[in-house]
Amino acid sequence: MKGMTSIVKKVSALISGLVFLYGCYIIFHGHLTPGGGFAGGTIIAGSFILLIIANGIQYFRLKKEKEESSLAEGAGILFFLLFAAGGLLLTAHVFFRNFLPYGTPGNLLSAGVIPLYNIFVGIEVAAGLLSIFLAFVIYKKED
Amino acid sequence: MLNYILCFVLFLVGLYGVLTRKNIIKIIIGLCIMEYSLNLFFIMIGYIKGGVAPIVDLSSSQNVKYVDPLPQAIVLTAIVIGLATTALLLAIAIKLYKKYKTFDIDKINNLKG
Amino acid sequence: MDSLIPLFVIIPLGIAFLIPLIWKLIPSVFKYLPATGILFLLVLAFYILIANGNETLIYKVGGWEPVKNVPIGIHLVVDGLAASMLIIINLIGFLAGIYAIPYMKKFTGENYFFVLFSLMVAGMNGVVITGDLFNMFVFLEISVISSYALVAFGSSKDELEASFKYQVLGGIASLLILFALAITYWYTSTLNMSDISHLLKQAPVNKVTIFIQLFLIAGFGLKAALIPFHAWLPDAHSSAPSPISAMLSGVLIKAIGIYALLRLFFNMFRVTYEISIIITLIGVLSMVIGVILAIGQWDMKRLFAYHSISQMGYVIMAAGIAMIILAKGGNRNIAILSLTGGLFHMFNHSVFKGLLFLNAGSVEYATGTRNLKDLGGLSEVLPVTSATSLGASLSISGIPPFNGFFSKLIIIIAAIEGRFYFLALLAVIVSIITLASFMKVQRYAFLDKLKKGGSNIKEVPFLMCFSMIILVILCLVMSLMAIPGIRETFLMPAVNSLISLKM
Amino acid sequence: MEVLLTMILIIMIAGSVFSLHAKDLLSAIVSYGIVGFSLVIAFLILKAPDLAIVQIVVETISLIIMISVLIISTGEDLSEKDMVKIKGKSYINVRNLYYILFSVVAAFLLVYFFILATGNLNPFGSHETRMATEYINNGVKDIGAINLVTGIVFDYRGYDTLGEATILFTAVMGVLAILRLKTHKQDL
Repeated sequence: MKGMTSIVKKVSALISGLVFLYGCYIIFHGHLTPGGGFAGGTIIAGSFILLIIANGIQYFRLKKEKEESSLAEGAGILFFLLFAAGGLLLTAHVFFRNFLPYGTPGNLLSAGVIPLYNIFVGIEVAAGLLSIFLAFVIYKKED
Repeated sequence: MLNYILCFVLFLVGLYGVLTRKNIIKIIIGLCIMEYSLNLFFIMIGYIKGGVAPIVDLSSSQNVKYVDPLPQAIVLTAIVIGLATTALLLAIAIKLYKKYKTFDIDKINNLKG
Repeated sequence: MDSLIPLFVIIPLGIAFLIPLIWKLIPSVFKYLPATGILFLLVLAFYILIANGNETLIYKVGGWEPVKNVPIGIHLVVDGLAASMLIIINLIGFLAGIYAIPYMKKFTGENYFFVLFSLMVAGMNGVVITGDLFNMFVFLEISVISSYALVAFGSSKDELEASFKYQVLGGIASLLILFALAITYWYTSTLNMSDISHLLKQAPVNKVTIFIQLFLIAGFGLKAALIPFHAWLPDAHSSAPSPISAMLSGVLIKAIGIYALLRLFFNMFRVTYEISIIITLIGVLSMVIGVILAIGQWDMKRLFAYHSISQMGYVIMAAGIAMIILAKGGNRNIAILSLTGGLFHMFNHSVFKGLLFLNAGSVEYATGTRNLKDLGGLSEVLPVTSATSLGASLSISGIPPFNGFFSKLIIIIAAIEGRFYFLALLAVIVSIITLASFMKVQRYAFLDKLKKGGSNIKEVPFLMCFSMIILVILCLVMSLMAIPGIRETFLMPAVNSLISLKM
Repeated sequence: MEVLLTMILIIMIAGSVFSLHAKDLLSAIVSYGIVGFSLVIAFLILKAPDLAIVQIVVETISLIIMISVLIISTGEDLSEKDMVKIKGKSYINVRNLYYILFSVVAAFLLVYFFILATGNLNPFGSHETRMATEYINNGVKDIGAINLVTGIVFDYRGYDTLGEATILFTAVMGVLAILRLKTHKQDL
């Protein structure tokens, strides 16, 4: 199959921006509305996958992307672990302590460290699923 | 009680698929169906009749009955475990297809004993 | 001392997440990272066992205190059994980690190997120290998923097929365990093990607990490759890279198979007569059929894999005998003696089976083949490997100075005292067959005359010899654990956490 | 509401049976999609919006990955020979009949044991929480998060979620390790 028609390419370019934005919304409002790090991360990965499917593989120089995405994934989860262990080292000597102030429940900056966990897990899930998809796609293209 | 039985039957259909199908992709599908039935089983256990989704809205009156949130946290983990095992199984399936040029498990029986 | 417990999981995970970021910067140094981290954990585990052998440490993750004595957070529980399991896991992990550094030079993608290796150790540590049911399942999944990828690391024809079969059966086992977990939550609507054991102690033994226990036996039996579910073990253990098959056979089937079975069936459920009969039956079957299947094998690692099944049969039979005596309310210290023999044999087995697989790995590294038929006379060319393999073969077949003899002796004595004469006889017969089959390995691989062109085989690198020598020394040193004086500090805390010695 | 759930379960069972017996792999994967997406509806009925979002996206990505595996292979299913060609006339493959007969009997037996065991557990919809009462009563006060499930996932049982993120990390490392192109250094 030569590749998608230009209509699909144009429409997917527009939509994937929206999907990416929606994923970020889900991550940042993880502690207020349903969803959270995992759901938002998958949605962001979905937006990148949509772009790659629509525009074909040679559109991106994908060999390098795969290394970066697994790099980003390692970084995402490393910060998640550091913050979790931070509770152990810094304040209350207890693993997974919620040491930031809670703020008033209901508005965006509340629930202490949970929004940060959401963001780190979101980065990790998005980069991880992207690496898996790239590994499958590149493997097929190479030989 | 009927819902629990049907969920267990779905689990058995998945197990049947894994044990009797010859095609690797169908074995993977059978395994995923077993994952899904267990996720549903866990949530059905935590459901309370007349309960509301576990999102606390502060404006409401106090005596609102919530569905049990613990199984939902557990199934969130179980879904991602299912995705992880499926991705690994499919990676092995691709490599097996590259080496044996077939998805049929009988023809792949290279190891003896 | 309490706040050190999470380190058992934080350090290996931290190393695993760090390697993908730094492996390009320090291409040769990152390989030593997992081994040093696990060495530190080994020292920590040793210190915990010595410092407070018999009392249990409870660590509340997140600092959530129980509300109206219903525990709400996840509790990490380290008692005697968990501490000795931690020592075994980190010991074999450290030695396999060192062994893997030169061994993995002929593979590409070494950074992936060491990431998955430290994740497997983190998973096993997590399973052993957790006190929460679903948390045990999550860490069990981490160690199992990384072992699937590690078995298929060489991606040759055999390894991919073995890994696929291993993953499908392992997946079914995990789902059976999750199903048993769901019904436990349905029955007790809590996940904390000590909380569940309080509830189950009060309630009479009814159909639900039997149903849950049957599914748990099926699930963990598949993980520990006991007889009705052993199909995947010979393929997976023989085609994995050698340091990984040493970890799989030495520690993985124990930490997530046997340990979980013992922990749940002794601490969580009440010991019932029917379940203990089933467990003893499975143990005896594995012991006998495992060794019979092993006789006809010519591939070294496949032969060792079948022997793992039969040695695990010893441990499960000893635990089953202890459960029967407890269920029938018989003499308590026979049950304690039998369980002591079982646990002692489990610890010994991980040491000498790990050594056997490392030997097979170095034979394969030096000569390129594992088939006994075309090996021969390696003792002149590979002095260290043949010496350590002789030590390991003697200890697995239970020859006095080595540790295998003492643990099998305790099991047989306990069986005789408990009036299970037939089981004791079977144990002796199986031990003799094991001795015969390992003499075959020694004769064909090491003692025969050297094959042509064998003179240019050179000894394996230093790091591999180093870990093999340490393991053979341990095979001798651990037999001291049978002496009453030393036994109290090393072996009895483990038994005490399953059957309390004081009553 | 309960009847709606029973209907969805029947659809899922039908979808899974068809997907296991489908002739070619693409229709097998598509009917596997039926099971996944009707699970999303079941989650919504059972008041679990978090899971519905995660499930619908995870299902889409696993379908994409499965079809990417399919594009490599020929796609038609080459194993299921239900009809055996003997001298031109086709008979039902007898071996398959034994399979189906045996599995139906085993299924009845297991379902019977399941009903026997879980008969007197509390029925559907009347679950009394023990560990979770604390989460519901003062979850917002303890953590400050309105979404209790996110509160549990990241604070009460945050250690689980650390394991969870590690599992995804392991799977990614495993896939990258298995699908690497050169596996052995040739210089040895």
